[in-house]
Amino acid sequence: MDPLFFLLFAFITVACGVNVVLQKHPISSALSLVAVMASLAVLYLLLGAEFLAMAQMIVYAGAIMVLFVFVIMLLNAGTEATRGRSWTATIFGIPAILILIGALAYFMQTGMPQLGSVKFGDFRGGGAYQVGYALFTEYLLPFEVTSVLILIAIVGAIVLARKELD
Amino acid sequence: MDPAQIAGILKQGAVPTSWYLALSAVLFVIGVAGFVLRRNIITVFMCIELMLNAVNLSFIAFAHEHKQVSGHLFAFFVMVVAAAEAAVGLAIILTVFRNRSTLNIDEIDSLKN
Amino acid sequence: MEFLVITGVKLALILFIFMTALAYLQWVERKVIAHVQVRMGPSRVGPHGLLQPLADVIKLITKEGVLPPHVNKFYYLAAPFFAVFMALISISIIPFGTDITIPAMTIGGTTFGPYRTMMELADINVGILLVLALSSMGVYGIALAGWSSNNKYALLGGLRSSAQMISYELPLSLAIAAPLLTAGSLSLRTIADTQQGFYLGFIPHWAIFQFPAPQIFSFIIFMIAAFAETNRIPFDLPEAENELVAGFHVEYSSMSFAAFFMAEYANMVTVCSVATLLFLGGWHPLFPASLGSNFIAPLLLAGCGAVCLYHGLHPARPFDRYTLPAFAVIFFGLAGLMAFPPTVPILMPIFWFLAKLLFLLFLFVWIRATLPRFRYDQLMGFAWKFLFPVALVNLLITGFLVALAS
Amino acid sequence: MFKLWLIPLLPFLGFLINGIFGRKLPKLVINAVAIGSVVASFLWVALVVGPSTDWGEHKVQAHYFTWIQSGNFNVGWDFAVDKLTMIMLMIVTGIGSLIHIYATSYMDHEGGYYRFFAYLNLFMFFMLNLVLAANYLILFVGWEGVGLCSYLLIGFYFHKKSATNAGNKAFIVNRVGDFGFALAMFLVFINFGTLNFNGVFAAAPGKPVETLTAIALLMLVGAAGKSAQIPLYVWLPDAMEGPTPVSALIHAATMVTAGVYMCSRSSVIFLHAPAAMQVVALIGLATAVFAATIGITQYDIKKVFAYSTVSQLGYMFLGVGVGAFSAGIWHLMTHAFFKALLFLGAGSVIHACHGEQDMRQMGGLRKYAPWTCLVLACGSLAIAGFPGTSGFFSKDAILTAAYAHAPWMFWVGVVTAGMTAFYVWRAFWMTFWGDYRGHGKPHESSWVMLAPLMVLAVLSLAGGFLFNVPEMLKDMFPEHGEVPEEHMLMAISVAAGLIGIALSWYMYVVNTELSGKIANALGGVYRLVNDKYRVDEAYDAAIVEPIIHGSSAVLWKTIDQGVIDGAVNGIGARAQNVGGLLRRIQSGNIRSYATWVLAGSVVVIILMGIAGGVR
Repeated sequence: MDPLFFLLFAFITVACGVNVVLQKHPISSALSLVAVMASLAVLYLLLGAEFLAMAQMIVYAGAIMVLFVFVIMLLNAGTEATRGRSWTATIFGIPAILILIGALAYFMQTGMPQLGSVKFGDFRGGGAYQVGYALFTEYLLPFEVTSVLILIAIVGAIVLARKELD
Repeated sequence: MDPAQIAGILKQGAVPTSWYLALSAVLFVIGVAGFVLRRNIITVFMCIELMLNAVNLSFIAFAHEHKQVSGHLFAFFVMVVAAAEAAVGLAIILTVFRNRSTLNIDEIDSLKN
Repeated sequence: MEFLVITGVKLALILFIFMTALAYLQWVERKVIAHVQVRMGPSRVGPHGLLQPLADVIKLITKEGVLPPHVNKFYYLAAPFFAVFMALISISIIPFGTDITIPAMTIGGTTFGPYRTMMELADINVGILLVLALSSMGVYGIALAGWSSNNKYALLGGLRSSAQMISYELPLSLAIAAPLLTAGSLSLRTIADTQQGFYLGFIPHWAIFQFPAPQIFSFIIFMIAAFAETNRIPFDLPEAENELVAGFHVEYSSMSFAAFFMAEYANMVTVCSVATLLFLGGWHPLFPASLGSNFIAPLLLAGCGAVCLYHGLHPARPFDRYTLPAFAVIFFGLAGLMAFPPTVPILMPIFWFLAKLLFLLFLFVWIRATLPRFRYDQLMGFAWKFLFPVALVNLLITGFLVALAS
Repeated sequence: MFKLWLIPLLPFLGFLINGIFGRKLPKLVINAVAIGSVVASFLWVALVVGPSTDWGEHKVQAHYFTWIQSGNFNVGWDFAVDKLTMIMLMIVTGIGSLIHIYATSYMDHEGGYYRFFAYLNLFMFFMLNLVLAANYLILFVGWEGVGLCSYLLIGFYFHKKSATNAGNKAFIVNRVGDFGFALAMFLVFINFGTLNFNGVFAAAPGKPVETLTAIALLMLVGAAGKSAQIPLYVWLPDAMEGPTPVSALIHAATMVTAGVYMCSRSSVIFLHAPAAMQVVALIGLATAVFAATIGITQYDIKKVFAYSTVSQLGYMFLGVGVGAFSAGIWHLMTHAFFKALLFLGAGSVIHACHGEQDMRQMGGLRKYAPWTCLVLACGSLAIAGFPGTSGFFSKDAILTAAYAHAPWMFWVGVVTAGMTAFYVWRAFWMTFWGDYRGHGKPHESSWVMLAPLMVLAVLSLAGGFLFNVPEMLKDMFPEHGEVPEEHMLMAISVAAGLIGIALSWYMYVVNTELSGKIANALGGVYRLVNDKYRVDEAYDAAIVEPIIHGSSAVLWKTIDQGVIDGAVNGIGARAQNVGGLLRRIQSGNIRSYATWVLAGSVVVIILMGIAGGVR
């Protein structure tokens, strides 16, 4: 069962990921991205990361992407202009991407075989209890720092998005 | 990887970790491609999220590989940072759109020279 | 294989009961509101209007599905189904009773069972998070419907709804987090099971009464936020008909329109079930069986039967002479089933669960019949300036008390 | 064990409360917090720490936490209490309490009331830290902290230019001394490997004399800065710009004696460096004489007492320098009593005369402020060494020790004692006798101000009997030789004091014309002394001006503008050239930037792969 699930959701992930890039309308990209995230959440479940899977759904799909969709609707962004002015990106970008793919493929081919394999249920350390325990003991400081980061982000977002400083 | 090997994996019912990593790499490259090639600033921003997700996947795959919860926490922090980034980034996009009424990043080039 | 078959059977049963219940919820709502407003409510189709939902369904199916020319077709068509899909999927993780054992039986020489199964489709150990995740995904349906309709009222409704649902999700989550601290688990079944038992022999161990931190404020916050999450009055601004015509579903008709209604009622059922499980002890009775809680159900049903029988014998309307005795028979049959010892352990939890669920649903309808609508700025201000801080303080106090008690 | 941390912490809490919330608090609360915290720590010292220890053998030591750990450099936040510390604690908290009480009345009508008490409490915190420290670095923290508070409080009337200037002067002059002290600490660490008093003093006898002499001299530089000795005394007279309670607490009773305390604390090092001891004695003696001569000519009542403070500090250094550490500490204590009394009394006088500080505008105040007159008479008797007063005993102990060390030092000391008696009583007569020459009608101060004065008056008179410091400290410092003709010496010094008093009575009460005639007769010499030997001007000409001109000519015009700016501009110009080329990359287009980032990452990935970094 595991490989079938993996292949199914990996296929959905990649297809929707490609769709994110290919779609002309931002809202289609956004919804494809939601699909990517949802199927990634399933993959997280297969990897034993229950808490992260749910956090992925709640935070990414449920909050961040809603924000994206919200902004797209608010700006009523249409399909994008096809012509741009950056030839650098086109001339150097595509070859660079191809090289990146090649390099990654090569290094994976040479570096990965000694890794183990994933069977659903092997790893039970990703539940809310374990993540929470690690979060509030070993990683307490980073956790608190992120809360400050979020506070800063909230303040920044409000200041930026205000209509006028009157 | 030859077909016999793949058949063996299907029969055994366990997915190699490297498959997850490969998926992560593929997603990452898709994100990079979108970032470089797309012109709509919101789409570009979404491609960044895609890259972050790809990285999260490899974090979690490695967490499984090493049977440690630390990888999950890294992914968790990435999510938090992504949330903060999305909030500020979208606010910036809103401001830019209000001032220049365009979302095409090729037209937003005041920093030139 | 066995697992698949049992799950399939459960799926079919739950889906059938749930969809029927959704349709009849509409009837209940109309009846209750009518009686609050001293009217009769639906009474033409079938006895006491009981066939009204069927008639509604037929009407909606047979109506023409209008596809306006200016809409974004794909999303316009996909949105209602997305909404209803997200709403229905949550029910799969709601447990509504203890686990049951179906005794082994032999049919045609083959022995089946015994089977032991949970009274829910899936017991996952982060169930409550999944409910939250799915409810947050529900925003997309409404937002997309509003946007793709390409109509300013619809767009405003969609935007309002997404803003409202995101805002109220925070107090909702915080209110959920507080009882989780006392329960110490994210699985809905475990949470309900931690509320088993009684203080002093008669005060139930439900979260709203539980030592060390009674969750009564969490419950109130949860219910308020749940009203907003389901876009019900007094928070039904996304569809406020006298300012936005009908909000996000102004362009919809026929089945797509019905889908939004189904989603709304399904969401109601979901949040009421979650409230029941988190705060009201799930399927655990109000007072212990030693005090006779097992007799409540048969007595209640038998009482209903007796009333039906009495009115059947003294009919107010001609056809009551036939319909009411028929109902009386049904009620007596159910009462008998509830009192029949072998079925008691299976049915009693379901009865208590349904009793609480129906009470909460009645609360929804009651409030709809009673309260006016908020203004939009008041609604957002209420969420951020009042509900959110209160929920935070409540969570803090709960955590403090739990830490003190442990 | 004794919760030593409580002693400095209480004033610090007072500082926090008054400093943060003081603006909003009513005066009553500020008073309660400021006085309460100091009195509480006094009571803790006097009632808990003091009596409950067997002071014979060991000392109380407490380690709270490791402050700095770097290599083999380990500094803990350590406190220790022995007899010396105990005496200092009693002086600091006791006098501090009295002055706090006095200040509530004295500062009643001043702006920044809460600020004043916050600073004062902060000062108490640092001073107690200094005294309690069990290693040089913690001592240094207190040392710098009291310097900071001194600066803040001298410049308390920050709207007055002269006050802020005086604050700056005190701060900068002290930096010179602190530099010396810091160097001494470096040397201590290099040679001893630790800064803990225990470790250093245990190892000191085995170290070469040259090293110890260098350390002791550098410490002396620090002590001279803090305790206003030649050549760094110039800040103390100017420090009188601060409110009078500050002058009494910081610039007479406690902070300025920190140098004496530090030298006594380091007595082991000094005793093994005889040359340094000699220098200490000489500097002390020179300061004593020098400051006394200036004191004679001053007319500002606080300046008179300021120079007297410098002079008396010189005495203490003389005591330390001739090896009579306990006598120095004794004089430190009695000086704290009578000089605090004199300053507070002067404050009372100034209060009585509506802020007038010039003695020529005073006179005849004994009729208007009899209690102030009485207590100031007690203080003046004590400082003049009148037999039986506290000053008599301590001064006599120092002079006796000086005689044992070198007789000529004794004679110079006696002359100074006579001068001291003369100028203090001169001030007394000018203020309280004759007719009132000022404006307005003087008035007696409130009882809140007078009560601490009376306590101090009693201490000044009887302090010598009450606290026999050399007896208390006799096993801490080595004995010095007995002097046979001790009674003779005592008589001489008493006679010098009495002659000084009598002379001043004659010149300022009986024949008031005489002083003017003498001044005229001395002419240039008098003017020189009246101008404080023009030391400030000399420092200006010798140090300040050359530094300013030198820096502007060499550092600014040549090095900064020529070399540094030239280099920077040259680099800038080259960078501009290169940047002109690279500018083309910066197209302002996000996608092209992204492409560069991508290209860079690809290169890095490939390099890492080649280097085997994937694994």
